[in-house]
Amino acid sequence: MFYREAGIFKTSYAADQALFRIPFDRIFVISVVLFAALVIPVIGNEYWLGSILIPTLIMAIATIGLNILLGYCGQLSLGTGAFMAAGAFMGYKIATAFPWMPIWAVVILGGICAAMIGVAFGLPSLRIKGFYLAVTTLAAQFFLLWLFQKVPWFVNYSISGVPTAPPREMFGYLVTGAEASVEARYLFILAFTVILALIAANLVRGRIGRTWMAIRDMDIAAELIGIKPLPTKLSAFAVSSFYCGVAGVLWAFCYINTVEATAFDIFRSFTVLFMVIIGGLGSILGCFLGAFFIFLLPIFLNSAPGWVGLEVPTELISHVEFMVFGALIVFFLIVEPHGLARLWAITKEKLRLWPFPY
Amino acid sequence: MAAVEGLQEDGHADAAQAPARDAGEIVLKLDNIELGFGGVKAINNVSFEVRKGEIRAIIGPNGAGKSSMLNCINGFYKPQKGSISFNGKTMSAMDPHFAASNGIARTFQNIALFRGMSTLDNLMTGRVLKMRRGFLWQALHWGPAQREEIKHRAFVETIIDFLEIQSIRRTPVGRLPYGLQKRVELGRALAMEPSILLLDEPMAGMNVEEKQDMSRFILDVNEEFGTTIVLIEHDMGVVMDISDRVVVLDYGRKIADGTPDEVRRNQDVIDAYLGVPHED
Amino acid sequence: MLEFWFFIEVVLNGMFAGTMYALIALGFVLIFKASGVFNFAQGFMVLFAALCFVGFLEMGLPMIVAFVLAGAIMVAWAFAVERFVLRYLVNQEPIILFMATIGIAFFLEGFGELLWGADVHPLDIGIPDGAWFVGPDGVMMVQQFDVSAAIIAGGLVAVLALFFTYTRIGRALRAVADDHQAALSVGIPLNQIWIIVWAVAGLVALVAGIIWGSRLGVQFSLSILALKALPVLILGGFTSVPGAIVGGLIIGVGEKVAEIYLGPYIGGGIEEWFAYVVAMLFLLYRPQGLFGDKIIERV
Amino acid sequence: MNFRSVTMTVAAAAVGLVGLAGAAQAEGQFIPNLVYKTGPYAPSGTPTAHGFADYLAMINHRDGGINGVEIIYEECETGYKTDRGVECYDRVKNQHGGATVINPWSTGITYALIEKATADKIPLLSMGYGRTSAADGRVFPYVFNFPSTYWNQMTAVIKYIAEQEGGYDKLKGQNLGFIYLDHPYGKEPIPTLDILAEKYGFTYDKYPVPPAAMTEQKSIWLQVRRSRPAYMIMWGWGAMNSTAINEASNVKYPMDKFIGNWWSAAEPDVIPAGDGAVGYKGATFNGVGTDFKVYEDINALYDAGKGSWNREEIGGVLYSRGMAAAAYVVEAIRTAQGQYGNRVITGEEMRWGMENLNVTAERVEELGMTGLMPPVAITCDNHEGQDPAIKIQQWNGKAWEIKTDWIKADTALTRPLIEQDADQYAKENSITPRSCS
Repeated sequence: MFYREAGIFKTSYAADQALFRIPFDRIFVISVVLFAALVIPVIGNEYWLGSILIPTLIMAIATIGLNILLGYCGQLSLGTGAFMAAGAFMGYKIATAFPWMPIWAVVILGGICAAMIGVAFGLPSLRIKGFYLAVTTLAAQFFLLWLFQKVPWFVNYSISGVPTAPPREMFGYLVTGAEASVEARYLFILAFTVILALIAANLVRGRIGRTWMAIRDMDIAAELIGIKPLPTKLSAFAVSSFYCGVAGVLWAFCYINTVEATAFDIFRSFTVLFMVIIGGLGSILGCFLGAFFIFLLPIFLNSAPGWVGLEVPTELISHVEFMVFGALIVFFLIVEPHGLARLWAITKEKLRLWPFPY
Repeated sequence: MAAVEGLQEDGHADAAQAPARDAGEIVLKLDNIELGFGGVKAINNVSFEVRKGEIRAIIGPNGAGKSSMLNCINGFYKPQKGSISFNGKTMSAMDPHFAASNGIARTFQNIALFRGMSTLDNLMTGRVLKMRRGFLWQALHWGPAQREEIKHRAFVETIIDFLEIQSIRRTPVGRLPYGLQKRVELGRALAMEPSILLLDEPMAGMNVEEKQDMSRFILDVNEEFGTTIVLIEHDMGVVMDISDRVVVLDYGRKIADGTPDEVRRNQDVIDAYLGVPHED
Repeated sequence: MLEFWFFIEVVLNGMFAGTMYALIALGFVLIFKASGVFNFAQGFMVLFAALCFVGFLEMGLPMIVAFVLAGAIMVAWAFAVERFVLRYLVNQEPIILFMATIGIAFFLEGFGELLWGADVHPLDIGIPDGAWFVGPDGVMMVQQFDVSAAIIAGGLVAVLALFFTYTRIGRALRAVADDHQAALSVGIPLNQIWIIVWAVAGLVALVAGIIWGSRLGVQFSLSILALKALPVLILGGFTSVPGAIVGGLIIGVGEKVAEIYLGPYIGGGIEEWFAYVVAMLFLLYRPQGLFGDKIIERV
Repeated sequence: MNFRSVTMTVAAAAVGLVGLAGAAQAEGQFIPNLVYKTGPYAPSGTPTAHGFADYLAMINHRDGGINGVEIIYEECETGYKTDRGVECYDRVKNQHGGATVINPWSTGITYALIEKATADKIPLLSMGYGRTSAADGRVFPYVFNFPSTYWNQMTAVIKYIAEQEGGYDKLKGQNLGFIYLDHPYGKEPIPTLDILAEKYGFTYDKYPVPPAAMTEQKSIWLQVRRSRPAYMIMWGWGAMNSTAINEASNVKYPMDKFIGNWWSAAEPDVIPAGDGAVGYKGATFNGVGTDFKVYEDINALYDAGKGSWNREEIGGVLYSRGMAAAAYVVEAIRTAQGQYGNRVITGEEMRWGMENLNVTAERVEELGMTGLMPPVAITCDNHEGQDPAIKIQQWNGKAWEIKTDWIKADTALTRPLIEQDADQYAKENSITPRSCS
């Protein structure tokens, strides 16, 4: 009824290969982005923008990163947190060493540094697969965090080891640091999120995305088609780590305001992994759904008892939160390995037929 | 061409015309190939050559080393001894990337499609080596990258038409029935515009109609695109019908090589298939 | 000379730590061998089992009763995992199963703390914790606790080896490990096998948890410590019981020696990542592990 | 797959969250608390949170609030994680008409909140933790860290060691050991220790304990066994403490030479080590036990069934410290009410209250907390208090015994360092220090 694809004909391959093949989808996505950019900063309060949307969007970027590696290229990494940390620390070094540099360049350079580190730790993927690879990414997780904490150069010899993110402007508005208004930070992050999501969507539907998926689905056949496994896997590691690195810079500069290794510990890696699984392996949309779901669930669990007038101790909620996360992971893997993104697709199928049952 | 006419007239006629094909130049030559895994010799001192434009069959009982032979040709296995000459270049072992970029494509005994991708994407993946646009263009998916994408899409659509798989264009191949998967896999190999196509049991597990379809596609490919075909097949009727020359392997050794008629009359071949008992 | 005795002490300490890693790795190997599942939750099972045990003790139950009850809970847990998780994931890719066990791990962590609280629970099961002093003038200290723990761990390994070799179930387990379908075809019920290995792994976790817990108190960090079993498995190979033991010893000794002789030069705390980096470098050289077979890829 | 139920849940979540955002009205003095009752730091975080909660509940129960203004108390679980702490801060700061004061209970979270809280005009009370140089009120108007800081605590610990050895000159040539959580908290006192080592001619070895593996300290204690430092000083937290004490007793390190800071010497730290912990010493600035007059009121609270914890667990070191923090907060609110009237105090007014806080010994006696919390006097430029001092307590296997009188910190040494660090911070962040004269 509302959502239909019948009667839409493509007259060129270009139209048929468009990102959103159905006009309804295209209009929907564009209006969501416009809504997020124009309406939300006006109607959202500080808590919503600063504590929910900003971290969720940043985590969505990291989730896209891991999804490229795991969902598209089939390489499991438990080192997401470390690559985020690499972005954050290198971004901090760059921002303080070159104070004149525009902040968007700092973010991108931080991502590039993370990408290079990611490539280095992706090298074993040539010979190692599956959970063997997962263990080597654990090496990245533990080693990199140790390095950033241990070498004072990374924090400019700050006594506490927890330097504050330097305040930087863009178009005359502060976008990093505590003084920056929450709207400015939100829009800055939103811009990155939209552009990076678009790039990711473009990459995965083109040649590079196909080589990643070929390696994921059948690496041997891919090799015999002429896809070189090492450069392909490394490119996935590079792009993935780039996204994680950008997310790390934004996390440190625009969200928690300090550059701190413990914010990127192994649980961060798991959180991102959960976002990928629940959102949907191999889906860019799923990254956003997963990030929102995982981020909002604890807040929901914390607030829900209050609405019905229950007084529940905080620790109990935390324990329940762990259990719910664990159960949801198993649930999604069993029932719908393609996660929320697949549920969304099913919704669209239903919408197409609504209100008729068949 | 000749093969098609031969098939139409009479199943054995192409064999008679085979000598005419021998005139084609040698495009691929394997000399004294030896391949072993641990103590087991999978291929023992085998030599044969493939001529341009012919349909070359490799047959033999299970475990004879046929698939290993194909794996050597496109570089997945490295032979311990011997040499491979291809496109005028002689080397001790083929490199998979070199093979693919010089026009050797193949299908697999157990279907090796990219199961999570659609038919269209599987075929487009076959075009990967022919796509040139770099990372940044890809990220933008605009201008030259988009034009390139469309150009290759147009080519892939001709293969889709050729193989009559238009209706499953956007279906993930994991959901397709076996026969169609085999067809998509052939399509993926064709998308590489191969000069030599290696087919590993393309008709295994098919019913008669499917086999007829597949034979027709193979002969059409050979005829329309002039593609040289190296084929492994167990169905002797099909092999004898469509191939120009046949190599017979047994226990890793070559026991016969020649036209279907010659091979059919070869005593060793008869022994291998009927006389000498083994675990097969 | 003093340095030499100290070195021996370091190595011994590493070996004792290694036996503990091996004990946890053993649980991984059991499950991996029989079901091909890489059970990330093994460390959390250690924590959970120990929490149950210490929880029952704190209720005032005698030790043997607490042990039996905790063991029963681990068996029940095995049933639950099979009934609610594994049953639905038959024939899935290993990586999916692996991620499912991460989910199980989180569930178990929340569940354990929900039942028993997040405090450090002191545990004393009467293992002697004195020390022997050996060498000239007693320069070298050997802790009785470590020796006892190593003996218990060794005993457990021996019992498991006998179990695998001489019992009907053990042989069935080995059959399943070799080939699922073949085992099914000769009438070995796969579901039961899964329950059995998860239960056995749960009991191994209980023993490991009790030993570790009586050293440091039963606490949350046990589960994180158990991650160290992963590099141990990489070194030893996922399917090899002796591999798990040798791998555990190598990692245990290696990280202690590295921390003490290399740590001071690069800032200390290298134990945190040493095992993983060793595993990574080792994988580059020998992807199949110390005791694994060479992998031949086929198409 | 029951698709409908999933949609319903998501919809319910969305509706609920919208409701949450709107639920911010002033109906009392809102005092949020960032706590951690889960994870590896829970053993330390739980008692502290209960002490804090119980004291505030007691004020409501006994007096009906502070001068008639009822206290609204709410907890937010951080798990000792900085990002969760920031999220908690943003969540609570505007609830119930705005937070009065924030207690982060974590040095990492404190660091992350300094600029935010200053911008939001909400004072931070990092009682005995957090950024040491925040003691300089000229640069950090909204951050308070009385009754003492890590740097001063370290000078006092060294002073105690010197007293034990018979004078500072006996420190010369000695080798000490410093075991610390490799985290902003644990690294905080290192610069001071460096200066002290140089000044008094002793050396010390650093033993960092990685937070991800804090219970893996075997090799550290092997090294200690080899180098046999004259004293071991510990800056530990959570599960690290009990492990360290356990391992120290395993390697037969003399426990009376092992001194923890005030976050490393509580009951959950020593009890797991059993008899091995006897003799272990720790710094403290608050008393222990339930023998204080204020416990009459706390007991009344529990009698009324309004206590937040198990009654038998109250009275420990960290529970008492939680109470002390709450008592300072309440006194600061009273101070602010004295200036602005007996009504709900805003964050900005609370800042004034804290800056003019003067809890005299007489006032402490009135509160029934003599010995439980030290008197404190805050000024505009000194947010740490005038005479930071510690006591040394020792574990006798059953309870902590206070072994010393107040040991005064060497503020002559630390104050210039504090000002130097604060000035550098001001320069980096282009802040003009306000004038306090």
